[in-house]
Amino acid sequence: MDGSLMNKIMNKDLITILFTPLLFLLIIYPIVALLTNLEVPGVRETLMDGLFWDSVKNTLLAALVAASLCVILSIGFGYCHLFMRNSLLYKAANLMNDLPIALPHTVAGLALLLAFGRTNFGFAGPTGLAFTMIAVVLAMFFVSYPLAARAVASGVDQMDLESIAVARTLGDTPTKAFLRIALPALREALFSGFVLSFARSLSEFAAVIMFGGNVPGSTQVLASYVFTKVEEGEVAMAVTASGFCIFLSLILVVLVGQGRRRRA
Amino acid sequence: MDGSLMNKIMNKDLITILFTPLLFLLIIYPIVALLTNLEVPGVRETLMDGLFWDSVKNTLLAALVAASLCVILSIGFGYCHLFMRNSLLYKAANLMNDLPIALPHTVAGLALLLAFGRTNFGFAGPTGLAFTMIAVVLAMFFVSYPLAARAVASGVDQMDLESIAVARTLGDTPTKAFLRIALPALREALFSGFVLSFARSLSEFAAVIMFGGNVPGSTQVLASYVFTKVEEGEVAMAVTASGFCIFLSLILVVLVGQGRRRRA
Amino acid sequence: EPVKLNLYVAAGLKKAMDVVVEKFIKENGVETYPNYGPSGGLYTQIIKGQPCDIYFSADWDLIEKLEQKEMLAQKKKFLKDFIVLVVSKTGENKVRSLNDLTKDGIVLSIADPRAPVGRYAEKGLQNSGLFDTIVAKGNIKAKPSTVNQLAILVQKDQVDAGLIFQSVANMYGLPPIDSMGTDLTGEIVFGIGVIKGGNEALANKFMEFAVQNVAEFVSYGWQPYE
Amino acid sequence: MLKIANLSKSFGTHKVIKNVSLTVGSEIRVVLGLNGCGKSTMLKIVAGILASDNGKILIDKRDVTALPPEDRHVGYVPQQASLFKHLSVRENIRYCLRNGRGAEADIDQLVEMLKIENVLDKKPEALSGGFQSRVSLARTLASQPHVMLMDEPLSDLDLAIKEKLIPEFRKVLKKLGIPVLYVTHDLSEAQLLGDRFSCMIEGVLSDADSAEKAFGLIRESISDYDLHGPAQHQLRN
Amino acid sequence: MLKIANLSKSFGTHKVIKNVSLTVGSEIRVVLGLNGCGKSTMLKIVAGILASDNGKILIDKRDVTALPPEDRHVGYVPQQASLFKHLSVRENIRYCLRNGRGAEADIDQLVEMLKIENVLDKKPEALSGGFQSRVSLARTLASQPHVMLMDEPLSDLDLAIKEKLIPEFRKVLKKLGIPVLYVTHDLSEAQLLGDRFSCMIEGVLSDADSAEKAFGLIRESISDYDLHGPAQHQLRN
Ligand SMILES: Nc1ncnc2c1ncn2[C@@H]1O[C@H](COP(=O)(O)OP(=O)(O)OP(=O)(O)O)[C@@H](O)[C@H]1O
Ligand SMILES: Nc1ncnc2c1ncn2[C@@H]1O[C@H](COP(=O)(O)OP(=O)(O)OP(=O)(O)O)[C@@H](O)[C@H]1O
Ligand SMILES: [Mg+2]
Ligand SMILES: [Mg+2]
Repeated sequence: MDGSLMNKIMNKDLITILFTPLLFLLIIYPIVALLTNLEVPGVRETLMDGLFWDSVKNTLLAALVAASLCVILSIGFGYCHLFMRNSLLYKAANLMNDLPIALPHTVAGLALLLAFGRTNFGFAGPTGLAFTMIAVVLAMFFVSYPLAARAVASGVDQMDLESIAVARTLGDTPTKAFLRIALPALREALFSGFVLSFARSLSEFAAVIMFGGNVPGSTQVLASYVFTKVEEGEVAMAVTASGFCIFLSLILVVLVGQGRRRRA
Repeated sequence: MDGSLMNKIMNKDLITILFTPLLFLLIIYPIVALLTNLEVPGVRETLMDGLFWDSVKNTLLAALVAASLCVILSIGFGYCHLFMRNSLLYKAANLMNDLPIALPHTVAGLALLLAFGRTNFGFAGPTGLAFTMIAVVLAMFFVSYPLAARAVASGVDQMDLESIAVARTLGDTPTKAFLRIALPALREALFSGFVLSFARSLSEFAAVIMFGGNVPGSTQVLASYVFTKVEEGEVAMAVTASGFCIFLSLILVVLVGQGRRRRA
Repeated sequence: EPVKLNLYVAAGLKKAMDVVVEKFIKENGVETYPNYGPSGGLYTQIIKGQPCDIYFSADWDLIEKLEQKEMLAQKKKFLKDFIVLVVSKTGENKVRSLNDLTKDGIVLSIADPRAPVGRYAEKGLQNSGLFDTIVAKGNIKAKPSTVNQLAILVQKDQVDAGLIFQSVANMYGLPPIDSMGTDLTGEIVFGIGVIKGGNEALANKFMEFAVQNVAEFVSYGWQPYE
Repeated sequence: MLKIANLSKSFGTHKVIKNVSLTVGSEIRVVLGLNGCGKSTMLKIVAGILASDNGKILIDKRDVTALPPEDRHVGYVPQQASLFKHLSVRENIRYCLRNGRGAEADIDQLVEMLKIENVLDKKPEALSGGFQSRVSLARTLASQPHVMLMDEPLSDLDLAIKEKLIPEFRKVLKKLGIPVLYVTHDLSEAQLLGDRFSCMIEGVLSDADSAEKAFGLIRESISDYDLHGPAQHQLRN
Repeated sequence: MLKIANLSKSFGTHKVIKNVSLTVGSEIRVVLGLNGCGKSTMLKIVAGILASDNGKILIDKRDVTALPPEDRHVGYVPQQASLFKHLSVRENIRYCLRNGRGAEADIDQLVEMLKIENVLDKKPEALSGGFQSRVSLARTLASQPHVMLMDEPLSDLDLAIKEKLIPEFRKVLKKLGIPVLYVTHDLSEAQLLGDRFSCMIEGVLSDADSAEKAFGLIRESISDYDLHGPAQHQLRN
């Protein structure tokens, strides 16, 4: 309904009384209130801290890998959502999908530690998988995956099923039809899932610190850097690092948005 | 494609090699590993702890209110998504929508505290809004809202726009048409947003503790109960309380699923 | 095999510990990995089998718990801390001593009693006979889970007063206006535990090294335990 | 009376409606046109759902160009019936009453004329296509519009059902005596329904003496297309 | 040769296909039927996209009943062209080559016969409806199917364009000499395209001597509907 008269004339009622003030009050105002607490010395100190840049690097790397993993697994979920709606596997997966969201994060980290720590995964190294970048990635993945799965499922619901049927009659197995036809149609949904799970990964700290540890320069990410700075009493530096998380997430949103526009 | 031959015959390829093992390994196995750590004494002790039940009550109350608030605000966002796609307000809202996801939670709590604490909201009480159940709700809302907004936006994308056009010609203002026609069509999306933001609210602790205050029996919720139990070294009790979060979230999913089936 | 030392350190000790670790590496050429976290979280990692050679806890109780589980090779009381009263900008005029906490309309925050700092603060208030009045007047408005959150509340003027560790007050630049003696709160001890089955010899060495360099910690507000 | 004067509309750089003028009295004016020629766009502009770039719309001499849809008192019947799914047929038809339009008695009469008494308590999804079209028409007529705008309301139906519905619809519409602007791409539908005819070719509207003549003009316009593939201006975008 | 024997299919309690048997030789068999009578369901079962509850399907004497769609070598042309949106027209048509079906030379010939040379590099969304239909047909024929299944492939098109396409399509299909099962609800389309005719009424298939006769049977079946509203068994669900 772009550029419609509907828009021009009567936008102002429901919005002005409900949405605009609430959005500003509850979402934007707190973020602004936080950012006004940025102080030049704190910002400078943070930007000159080598460990900060290490944690930025770790965060970016881990969040990108975690978000990619989320997307890959959610593609699998999308396949089930498309072809196996009645199977037990699908029903179980669908029920389990959202559980990580509801699990308090400290305990999510504990769950991962118990599962992949050296008791069960001792063969993988002296600490199992714990306290490695793999652990950081898995912790981020664990808390972010449900978001990607939801995004893909709703993408599948909007898909043209006939074109998949045609591909099948042209000789595609379900896997081929899925990869060649369904996946390109899911591009938007996958992007959306990627952005959400990347952003969610940036913010995760409790699970990351429990399973990934918080070794500066090695497994420290921005969120645990923030925690450490709070412990040290350096609130201004913590706020700076948080602002950086928002900045990273905004950059991703804009980049993805531009990529999308260029293709369209 | 229910009950189709497509399903029966060739499901087994992409799934078995990709999705099933990963899902089990990365999502289900950790949760199972966690639950095997439940011990009878820990469970008993938790269930007999009055403060535990207080926190259950607080959690349910706050998460339900927060999820409802998420849904209400996301309805507003849905309205913008439907009628004002080209407005500056919408574009800003859309960009801002996901920021709370990317903000580390401790700092999210700090942001809320600075925004609604007594410095700016002193008129509302001796501590501003901080350290009250309202604060708990707002903290949960802040971290959960993006999920609801995404769900509603994708619901709007699937909607029949012509029926809204018809309602307009029958005398509806945009607000009326939205409330009477679009909203009922968004029921599924709203449910999905509600479930997600409820589950997300259950798990939030860092922001809740910082802004809500964590006074046992008054503003303590399950997630902060879990955190204190971990700090005390009472792992079994922490696991029990977390199991309870999962349980609450599953109940909600099943209830909503049933309600949906009954209506259909 | 290169020699490695896995260090689990309560995050509050980080600033001083960073200096000590750097010195230790320089002098001994040993790879040392400090993992900073909340004391309870580190404890959980240890009992769930993660490799740790030496553990610096902000809570002596957790060291004793490890001993009960027979996971300790060595333990040592390392630092002493104290509970002090700090006030915010608004609180300055209302609160000048611990006794003022019983006045009407004071917004006080103490930590969750299940965090060590909260436990000591509560005990101290009880022993000084103030606690019941404070509770009766409903002056305790927030019970954050960690001492740092509490310090932030005071620093950002969200409460009038808070009871926190002297070391934390120091790091947050909050001058104490009153303090509680050991007679009120009992001993507040930061402890060291050397974990059984790890690199015990090196861990012992690090423990001694930390004790020698206790001055680093003193400069952040702790006192050495003797 | 409906009067459209010099209407134009572009989407981006794509001119969809080109200086269209048209007057419709108390008659059924059928506009024939191919897919994508701009029929729906024209109707939506008249209904107020889309804004035009230029031009004027007058309904019974009232200039409605700047009014939102709810203030124009037009009836709009879209191609897919687009019934309100969560409401029963009865509630669909009585929808306008909520906005203080239409009259109970009229609605009863409509229900009778369109033979939908038996489905009043059903939900739209339980109706056959033919009945969905009738309900859609009834829902719009119930609001006593001053002008009817109908966007291929029968094009999703089977021929056999269409054959039965067209005379019914014509009877109902003629009885009201208001201007009806009816767009379609179906020649026989146009022949059976219309009083007067126009054809729309790539956004340009021209009058024609009969439905056949209108169709002839359209057929001529596509000979090129058939021989050489779609010309640039015929592409959908 | 395509042979369907005693096919049945229910969705839940709703019987959609009722004991259908049919043999199609090297001819165009048109099945006429109303909306929702089960036409698409029947085609999907033959294509292997849906499983039937009962019955057998033989293609050139090979029993394909239990085979997945990719092993049946049937061509399926759906109602909306459902082209692969992210691929160019050329890539759409050559899709079968990826699975080792069809031959380059044949494809060139098809492109020429269907006059789509000029649009080969376009994306489907840039095509008019008529061209989308041609590409959809070409894409399917390129795979050298043993049987063609066509589900109202022209029903979304304008009459004027349909008129031009039908003889073209007939020519191409007749040239291949394979069995074609073509379903539609449009009488004139049936008349122009078909060699032999059937009608489907509520899941029951009967032969008819001509398209008109098939249409007549269908028309009779709906008289009730028109007078008294939809009977229970005619409801969509
Ligand atoms: N919102 C929009 N944005 C951009 N282009 C549009 C939009 N709506 C319609 N168009 C384009 O305008 C042209 C006319 O569209 P319109 O829907 O009016 O055609 P129509 O005659 O109703 O066709 P049909 O018979 O398919 O309903 C088409 O080329 C279409 O692609
Ligand atoms: N997946 C499904 N689940 C339940 N019912 C279905 C399903 N698919 C089709 N039906 C029902 O089966 C009946 C036959 O549908 P089908 O699509 O075969 O009809 P059709 O003759 O192709 O109609 P049309 O002309 O509208 O394409 C309809 O009543 C339809 O509602
Ligand atoms: Mg149209
Ligand atoms: Mg069909």
